[in-house]
Amino acid sequence: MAGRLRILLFATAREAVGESTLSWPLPRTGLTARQLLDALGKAHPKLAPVLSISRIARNGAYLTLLSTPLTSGDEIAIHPPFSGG
Amino acid sequence: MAGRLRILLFATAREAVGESTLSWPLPRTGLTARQLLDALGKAHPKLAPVLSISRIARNGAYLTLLSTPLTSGDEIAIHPPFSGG
Amino acid sequence: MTVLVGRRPLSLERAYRHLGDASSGGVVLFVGRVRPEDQRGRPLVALDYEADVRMAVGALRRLEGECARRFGTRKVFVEHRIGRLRVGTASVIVGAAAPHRAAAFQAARFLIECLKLEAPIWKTDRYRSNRRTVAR
Amino acid sequence: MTVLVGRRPLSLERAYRHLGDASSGGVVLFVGRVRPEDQRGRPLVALDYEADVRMAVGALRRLEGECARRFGTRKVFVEHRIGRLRVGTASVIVGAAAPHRAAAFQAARFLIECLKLEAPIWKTDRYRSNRRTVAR
Repeated sequence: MAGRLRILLFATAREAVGESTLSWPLPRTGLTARQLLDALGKAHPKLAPVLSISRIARNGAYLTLLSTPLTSGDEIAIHPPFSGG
Repeated sequence: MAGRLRILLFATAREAVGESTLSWPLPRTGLTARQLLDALGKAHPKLAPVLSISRIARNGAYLTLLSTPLTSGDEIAIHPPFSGG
Repeated sequence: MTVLVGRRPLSLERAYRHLGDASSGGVVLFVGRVRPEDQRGRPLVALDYEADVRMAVGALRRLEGECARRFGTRKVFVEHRIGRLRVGTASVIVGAAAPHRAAAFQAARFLIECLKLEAPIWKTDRYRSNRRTVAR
Repeated sequence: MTVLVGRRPLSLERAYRHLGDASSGGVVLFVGRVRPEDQRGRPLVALDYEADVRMAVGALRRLEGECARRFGTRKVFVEHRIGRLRVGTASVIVGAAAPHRAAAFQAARFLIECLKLEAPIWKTDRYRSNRRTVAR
């Protein structure tokens, strides 16, 4: 496994972290989406409440199962509730 | 009384008469809107069926009573069913 | 409120400018165009539009107050073109601006429906060779 | 079908051109503009719009087929602007062309409602001095 994930942060998620992208290490033991969100919330406490109401996309498609194992090079997008229009 | 009326003809009414305006004599004995329509239908037989489905306006306002007596100089508009848009 | 009935080509930008009002978050515009076929499916070349201009403008102006009362619109716009309009040409633009989009949609729909029912405007079908007036 | 998400100013004429199709008698366009107040009535200077552009375009493209199936639309158009938009500036235009006006109205309304629900686009309120992101 090992490698890195690219995290894209939008709107309130971006503001909570202060960055619009993060490069995140993928451990040898692998990581599920759920484990990634837990780790992100611990690293950025202001992000935790945003994550709890956000949709999570991997490589342009929403994840319905947070037990999905992630792969090196995956692009993970954090989408807080939309407010376009 | 006496004098003249100006008749404005639109759409199928205009086509039935072949003119978009008519100058119509107002007899000394006067004329109601109903009498005018009867006279118009007799003078222009193709117009009669159009008149039966048209709204009649005098000086920019629809007549609800065809018994209204007309006055010299009145402008009478014949409005077949609308088809704008 | 802007109501226009005349021969010049219609313009969406002009309609939009008349609806300008920063407090209105939603603007809905409807454009009616000359369709390529008549109601029986026969190919058309054009429609000739005519109006009793004074009475048409009067009828359309009355719709303004009605829209404000019913839908809370801030501005409405109606322009109907008359004369010979070839297939595909815009014959009418109506528009409404309101603080919220639901009202703008309802008002624009109301304007075009009422225009068709209440404005003394007529179209005559023009075919390659003959002619016929249609009431719709 | 045209779906655009980008920084250039919106244009009604461009939207209308994309909806050009002589067989469609009715075209409905909706323009959303930056309102002068936030949801609590406090005066705004601007809204900053951002999008996950790839996913937003994907979500909006899926609406095309849905509109054709539900409403029989011939063409639809969606353009959302991103970046800092001052009060009164158009942030979104959606449009639909259909043979008859009822379908065009329904489709345009459907497009803007679905855009708000399904497209990953966000606005952040900008006040004279501070800032806040609003989810609507």
